[in-house]
Amino acid sequence: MGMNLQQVVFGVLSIISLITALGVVFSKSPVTSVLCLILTFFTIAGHYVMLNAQFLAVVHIIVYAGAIMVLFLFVIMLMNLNAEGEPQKRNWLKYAGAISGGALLVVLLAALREASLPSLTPESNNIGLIANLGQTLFKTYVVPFEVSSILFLSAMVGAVVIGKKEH
Amino acid sequence: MINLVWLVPLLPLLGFLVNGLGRRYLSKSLAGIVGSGAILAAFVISLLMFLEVRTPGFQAVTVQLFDFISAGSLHIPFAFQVDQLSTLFLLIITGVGALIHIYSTSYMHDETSEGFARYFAYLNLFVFSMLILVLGANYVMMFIGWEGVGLCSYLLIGFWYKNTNYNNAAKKAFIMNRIGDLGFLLGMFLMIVHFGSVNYSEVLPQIAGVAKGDGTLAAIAMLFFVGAMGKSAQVPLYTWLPDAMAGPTPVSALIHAATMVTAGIYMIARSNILYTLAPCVQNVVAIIGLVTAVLAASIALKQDDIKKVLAYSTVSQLGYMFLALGVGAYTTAVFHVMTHAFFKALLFLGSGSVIHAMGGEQDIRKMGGLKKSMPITNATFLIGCLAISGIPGLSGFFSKDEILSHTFAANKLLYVVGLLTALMTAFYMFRLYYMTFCGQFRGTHEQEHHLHESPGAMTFPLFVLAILSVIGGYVGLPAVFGAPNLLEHYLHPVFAAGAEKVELPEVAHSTEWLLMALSSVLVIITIFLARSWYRNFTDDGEPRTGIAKVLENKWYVDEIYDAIIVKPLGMLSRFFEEAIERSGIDRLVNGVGRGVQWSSQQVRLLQSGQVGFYIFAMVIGMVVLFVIGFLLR
Amino acid sequence: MLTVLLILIPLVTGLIAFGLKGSGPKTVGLISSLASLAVTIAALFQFRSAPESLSHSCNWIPQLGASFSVGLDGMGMMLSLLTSISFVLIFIVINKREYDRANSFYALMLLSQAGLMGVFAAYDAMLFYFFWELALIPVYFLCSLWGGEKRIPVTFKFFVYTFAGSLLMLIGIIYIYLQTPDHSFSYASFTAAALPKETQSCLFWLFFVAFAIKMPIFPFHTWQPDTYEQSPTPVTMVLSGIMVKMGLFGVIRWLLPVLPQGAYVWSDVAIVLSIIGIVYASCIAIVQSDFKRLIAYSSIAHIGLMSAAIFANNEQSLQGVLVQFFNHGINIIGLWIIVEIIQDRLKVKSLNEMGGIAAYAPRMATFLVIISFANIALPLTNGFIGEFLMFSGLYQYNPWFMAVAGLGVILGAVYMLNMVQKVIFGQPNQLTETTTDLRGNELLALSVIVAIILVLGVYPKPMLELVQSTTELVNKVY
Amino acid sequence: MNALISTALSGVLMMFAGLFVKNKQSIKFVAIVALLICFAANLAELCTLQGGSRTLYGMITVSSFSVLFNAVAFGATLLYFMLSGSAFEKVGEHVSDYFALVFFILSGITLASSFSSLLMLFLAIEIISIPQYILAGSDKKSPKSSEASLKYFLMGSFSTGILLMGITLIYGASGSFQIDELGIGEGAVSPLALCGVILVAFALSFKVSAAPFHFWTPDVYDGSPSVFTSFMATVVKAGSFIAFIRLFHGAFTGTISRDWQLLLALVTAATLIIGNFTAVFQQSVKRMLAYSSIAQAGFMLLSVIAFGDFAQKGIILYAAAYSVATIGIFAVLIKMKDYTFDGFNGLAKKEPLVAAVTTICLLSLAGIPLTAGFFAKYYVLTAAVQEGNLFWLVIIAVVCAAISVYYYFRVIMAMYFKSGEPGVEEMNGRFKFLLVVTAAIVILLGVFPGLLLQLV
Amino acid sequence: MPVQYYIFLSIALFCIGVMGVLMRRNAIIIFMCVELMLNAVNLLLVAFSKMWADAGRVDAAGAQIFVFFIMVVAAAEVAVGLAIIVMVYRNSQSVDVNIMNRLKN
Repeated sequence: MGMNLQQVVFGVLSIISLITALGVVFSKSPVTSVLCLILTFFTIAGHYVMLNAQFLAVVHIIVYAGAIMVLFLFVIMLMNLNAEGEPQKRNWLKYAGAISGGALLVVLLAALREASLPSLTPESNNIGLIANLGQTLFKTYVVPFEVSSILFLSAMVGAVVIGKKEH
Repeated sequence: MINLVWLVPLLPLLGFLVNGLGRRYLSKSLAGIVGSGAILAAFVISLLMFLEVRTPGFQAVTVQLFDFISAGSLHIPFAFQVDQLSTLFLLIITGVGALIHIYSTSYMHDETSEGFARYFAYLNLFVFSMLILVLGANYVMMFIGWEGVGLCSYLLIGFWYKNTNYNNAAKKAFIMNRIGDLGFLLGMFLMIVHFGSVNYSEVLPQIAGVAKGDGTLAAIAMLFFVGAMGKSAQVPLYTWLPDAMAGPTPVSALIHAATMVTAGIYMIARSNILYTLAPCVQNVVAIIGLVTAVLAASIALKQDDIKKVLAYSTVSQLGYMFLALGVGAYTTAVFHVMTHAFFKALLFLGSGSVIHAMGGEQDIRKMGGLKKSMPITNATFLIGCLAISGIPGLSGFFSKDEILSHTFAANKLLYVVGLLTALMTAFYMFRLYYMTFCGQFRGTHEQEHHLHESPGAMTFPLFVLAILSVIGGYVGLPAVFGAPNLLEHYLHPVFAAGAEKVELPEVAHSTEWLLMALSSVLVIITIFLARSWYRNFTDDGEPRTGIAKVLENKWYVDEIYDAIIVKPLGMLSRFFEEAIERSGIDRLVNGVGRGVQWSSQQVRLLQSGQVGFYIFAMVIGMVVLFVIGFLLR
Repeated sequence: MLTVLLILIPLVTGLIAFGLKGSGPKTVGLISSLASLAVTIAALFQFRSAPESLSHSCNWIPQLGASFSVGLDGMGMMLSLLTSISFVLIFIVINKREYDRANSFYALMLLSQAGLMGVFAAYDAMLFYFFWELALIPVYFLCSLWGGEKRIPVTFKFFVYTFAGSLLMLIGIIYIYLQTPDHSFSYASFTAAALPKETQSCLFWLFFVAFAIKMPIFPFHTWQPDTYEQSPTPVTMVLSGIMVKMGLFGVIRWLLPVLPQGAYVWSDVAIVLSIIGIVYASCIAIVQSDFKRLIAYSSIAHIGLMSAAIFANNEQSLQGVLVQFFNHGINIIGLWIIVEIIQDRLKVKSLNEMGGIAAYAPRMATFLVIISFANIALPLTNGFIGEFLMFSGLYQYNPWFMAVAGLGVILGAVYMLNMVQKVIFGQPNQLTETTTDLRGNELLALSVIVAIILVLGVYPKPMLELVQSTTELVNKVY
Repeated sequence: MNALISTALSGVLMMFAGLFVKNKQSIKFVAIVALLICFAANLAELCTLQGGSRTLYGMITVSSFSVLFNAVAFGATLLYFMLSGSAFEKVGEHVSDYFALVFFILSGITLASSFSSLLMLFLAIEIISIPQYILAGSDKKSPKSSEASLKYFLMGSFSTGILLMGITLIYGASGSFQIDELGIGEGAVSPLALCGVILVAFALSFKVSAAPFHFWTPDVYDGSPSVFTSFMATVVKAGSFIAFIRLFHGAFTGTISRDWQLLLALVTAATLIIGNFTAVFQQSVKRMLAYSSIAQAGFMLLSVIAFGDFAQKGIILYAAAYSVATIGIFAVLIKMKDYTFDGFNGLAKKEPLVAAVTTICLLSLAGIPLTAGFFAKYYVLTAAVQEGNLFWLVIIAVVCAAISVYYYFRVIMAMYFKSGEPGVEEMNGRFKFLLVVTAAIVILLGVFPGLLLQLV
Repeated sequence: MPVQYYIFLSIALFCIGVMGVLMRRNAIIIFMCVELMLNAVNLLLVAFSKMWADAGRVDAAGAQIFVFFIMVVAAAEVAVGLAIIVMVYRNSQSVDVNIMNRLKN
């Protein structure tokens, strides 16, 4: 029974995240799904902390839980979709989906089973610290940083084109 | 003179061109003069050449005009060979030909001037091809003439092209000849493969070097003989000749009695050495010849169409000639060709004159008693009959008896059958004669007072031919008469090579006398038999029964051929057309197209428009490919 | 240089003709075809004096090693002669005809001529393939635009058929190209690429199918009768007179020298197919009642004999084939001209509705008889020489093959004489009584053809000498 | 990277042009000028490179190959602007924004042709995709358009997820994102790497619409405004291909190549068969072109599978030939009232020139000699034959090429051999002239492909 | 602690996301499931970065940067995606992906 604290925490977090993830898929009401997803994100943030990606953990909470999911909630509220509004899929397609998803899981696991990789050491490192990341981002990764601006510009334009009313 | 040999075929060719191209512009008389003149001139030249050739010790001369085919090792010159054999045939062809041309000028007088010119054009073209056939210095040249005469007989049989039956007869003639020609071709190719040439001067000596009974020789000989069967109307390829009587009567006289049909005999005589060295084939030739002779003679017994009777008698006589060739008596065969040319041409022309007088009627049951109204025709026709029946002293007698005696020497059984045939010949010829010329007239009334003797242009050839039929025999007197056999002596160089290989069995003079006497007596008896039966024949009109019926219907050979060849071919063709072509290959090909369309219709249903399904398909695809990628590594 | 001209003249004039109106295209067509003929004759003389001066080569796609190299050997010379003569004759015959959108018609005709000339002159595999397709496209449009009522599906079938075949050939070309040491398409390096026997026998089929479809050989022939029946007669002349030669030409120029062992391995199969084709097509021709279909099937039979002789591949057979290229072309075009005339007069295709024309159009009847007999290879007509040599060669290859193929001689006589009888002989009916005899232009064209038939029939030597070189070459490579 | 910068700036420029330039024609004019500048800048880079390559922070590596591809893409886009630029107005009022989006896509394509890090690949794919989602849905009046947009978006983001998973696994195996430092092909193949490669292959197959990831294509191409379909189906698809070939020929070589080659061969076969077969039965020319784009993708995939010089040249030639021809056809299609085949009946009588050009483009797509399409097909087939063990695939490809004739020629038959009164907008002389230019390009590349290839 | 745990976990999350995409027909939920897939990827990336960092690679931070970019792009995608979804909702009062089949065959 050589389960150290780390593994215990990992186990707990994983179980929660899996359950909540399943909740996202199976819950009838969209709102519940959103809430489940938020929970999942929190557990994932916990994993980040364990993998000493502290900065990412923070950003993750802010961006996803803070921004994205709120957006989702807004939209769902706006369309006031609730459990009844959510139409039921024809069953066979549901099962087919479940089965094929499971099949994918099995196949991937089978494929990755005997991947031999170095294991993670308990002691922490400092790559996840903001200073270090900043260095890397603005030194090595400045080009993608700049390029992503194009992405945002196009997203912006897109939002305008799509959102603005025609008259 | 010999080097002018090219003039001989050239003149008829010119006649053909003039008449053919100018057929709209030439008057009848002019066309006739051009046509006959060309042949006459050719005859004169041939005669002059003959005088040179007959000089003893004359060696065959080859006159090369130009290179016809030269492909790789194969060289085929366009060349003429002048020797005893070809010159003799020249004389027959141009001589008889000239007479028949003259005869035609008046016989065909009812034609339109265009048709008249066309007729003479064809006739000249025929003579041209025939001359090429006999003059050619190699087998390809012979083949050129061979097919050329086939073409002309096609054109002349179908001369009255509006009549479909005539066209069918013409077609039948050409196609049956083609069957034979294929054999001829195969023989030639075999010859090319083995001897590398088709020139007489090169091939025949080589053949002479081969051992007797060699397989290749036998094959070549057999294939050539197939060709001869077609051209000379031997069993089984003889049925076209009687039908060929659809053509104008002079054509029948020239092409289907005197000249073209003897091409087969010429060919075998020309390559006699080949047959001498292939005895098995020789036997085949003899047997086929005899069978043909008997069969045709038997059919002739019960024919009522004057020309049909003559046609079958021609077939039968040709059979005789092949019999002679079969037993190795080449000279005799050629001799019989000559005499036969005379009296058969005479008979045909006589029948032509009769038909002319009867206004196109050919059924002898509707004739009779023509003796009074057309004495010349009657006399000449009688001479012809006597000659063909082999009454002593006339040409037919000598040639036929020579054949019989040679046959006797070769094989007694064959002799008996041959003799039987001779008697049949005598019988049907005189049946014909008596039904036509004796008794009282059985035709319609207007025919009766329309009856008249034919004009001079028609009777003159009859005269000439009658004389020839009488005296023609004396050039080939059998040895028993002690007189020298001019013909044999003349032709000796041609057959020398073969003769020294094999000794022709001779019969003792005493036996020969005996045979002659026997046959003559029997013939005369038969003639009297025929006379007593048919002198005053009355048509009781009741249909024939039993064997007579079979004979009247020519042993139903045409029907049999129709059943076993023509019909199956048609069925096969229709089977190809419908079963294989349309519903087989074509449907398969179109089926591919339809298959594509169908599968397209199915595949496009995948595009259901539902994102759920699309992603589902993607995931399934991923799983499958993963499995393939990992498990099948 | 003359060779390039031969391709350029029709190409340029064709493009010009697109733009013209009224009788312009007609004149351009005639002039251009006459010009091509003149150039061909000039080339003929140059060929006798200095053959190599006819070949011409320059860079085309250096990256690929494809070069624009053209030339004329004996075979090419003769085929281009055939092409130019045929086009002159065709344009003479249709001179009185009025086609709607005449400019496109004549332009496409000329373009197809350019393509054909290119095929016959190409000495570079890529160039050959190029012209191969280029000749096809205009013909496709010609058939589909001016053809009979079922033209669209039929010609499309024809197009897809040949296109599929040529794609297979393309694969073959690519493969050999990759095998050549210097990665080049030139005839030289193709013939030099000595591939292993197994490879050759596989590649053989890629090429053979393409060529067999074009010829066509049984069982790849089903496009042909429909197409001949549906397409306008002038185009049919091009198709049957010249285009079918592309396949045979391809075999002699590209298949035998490049894949000698492959051809050797499969020659029996190819010959058997061809011979089946002869008998099969002849039989079907006997029961055809449609004038055009009958001639179409007869053409299949003749082509079958030629391909059989090619694969027999000895001196005589090849020489016979090469001579027959020309003669068959001339004869069949002559037949089509007659068909064109009769259709122009009577507007019917069924033989059963004809008959007795000889009485009203004696000249035409005479020509028909002569050409028909040339077509069944009567001696002293041009047809004879080729067939004699081919049969003789085939006999040397295998007597039994020849014997079976020889049935074609008999069956050929059967269906040709049937046709002649049904068309011109017999009793005329009220339709055929209206037939009028030949007009000036038709008379001219037919006289030229008959003249060629007889002259070459009696004195074929020049032809034989012309193609001697090719025969020897092929045999040497073989 | 001139190309990248200039296109990005032109995009920004177009955004502002929307504010200041009100006349739509002049917006188009501005766009054309901007694109010309990009083109020039790109060529200038080609001259400075002299066959070498230039790397930026290990993220972007510009080689003459990528610059040449950019040139092709820009050229095609230029043609597209000139032929169909005016049709932007019909879609909606944000003309300048549409142009801007197109420019952003172009910059994404330049990235795709020159990335040297998986991160850049990811960004490039996203920059190419996101504007497309928007363009697909730009016609807000038509529900089909927005439906297409949503479908495209959902499936696109799904495939993005797959792409990212693949990249992650590759990283796990190699510990780097630099395509020249991956080294996953050396020695034994780790399952992690193989998994990743396969997932990436799937994601990219989705982008180039290869079966079984092609389902979005017909719907999206059919639903989107034709003018944008034309762009998506040509330049964009070529861009995805260049990313594909760059990644797989640059990074996934060595022992691992055998594994993905087999899978991609299967994918290719499926794509060829499904694309060609399904196209046969379509009734709308637009949809037929969508399927034909799938079929053509199958041919381009041949050059992805096969390594070597022919494959590299082939993809460029194919991109050029295919894009030009398709853009030409779409330019005509946009002018048609009725998109069904019958809508083309009798076009040859009414507009002979237009019909002729369309015919040439169709022949090029069918791969008939004398048109660019022939040499494009020739190159990819040669590459495949050279590969040796793919002969079965080559045969399938050939059969499919024969089938493709069927549906391309249906248009030709409709135009020439059927009679009818086609509803077609009037076309001014400039348009027709440009069409002729298109045809000229097709023929020119068809006779002298060397003109383009000598630059590689 | 072996990194396989993390691999299995994130693969599981990933596949749950896939399942969701397959099983739900509400566009928004589907989109959320896609986000779940992305997060699974992020998690795995971070795990790998730790792994390589422990293995002593200096550039292991790159992975975390990559995660950062993924988040960024995800944000942009969400902006566009939700806009599209809203537009569709405006057009056809529904976000059910299965009643959207005006485009088929």
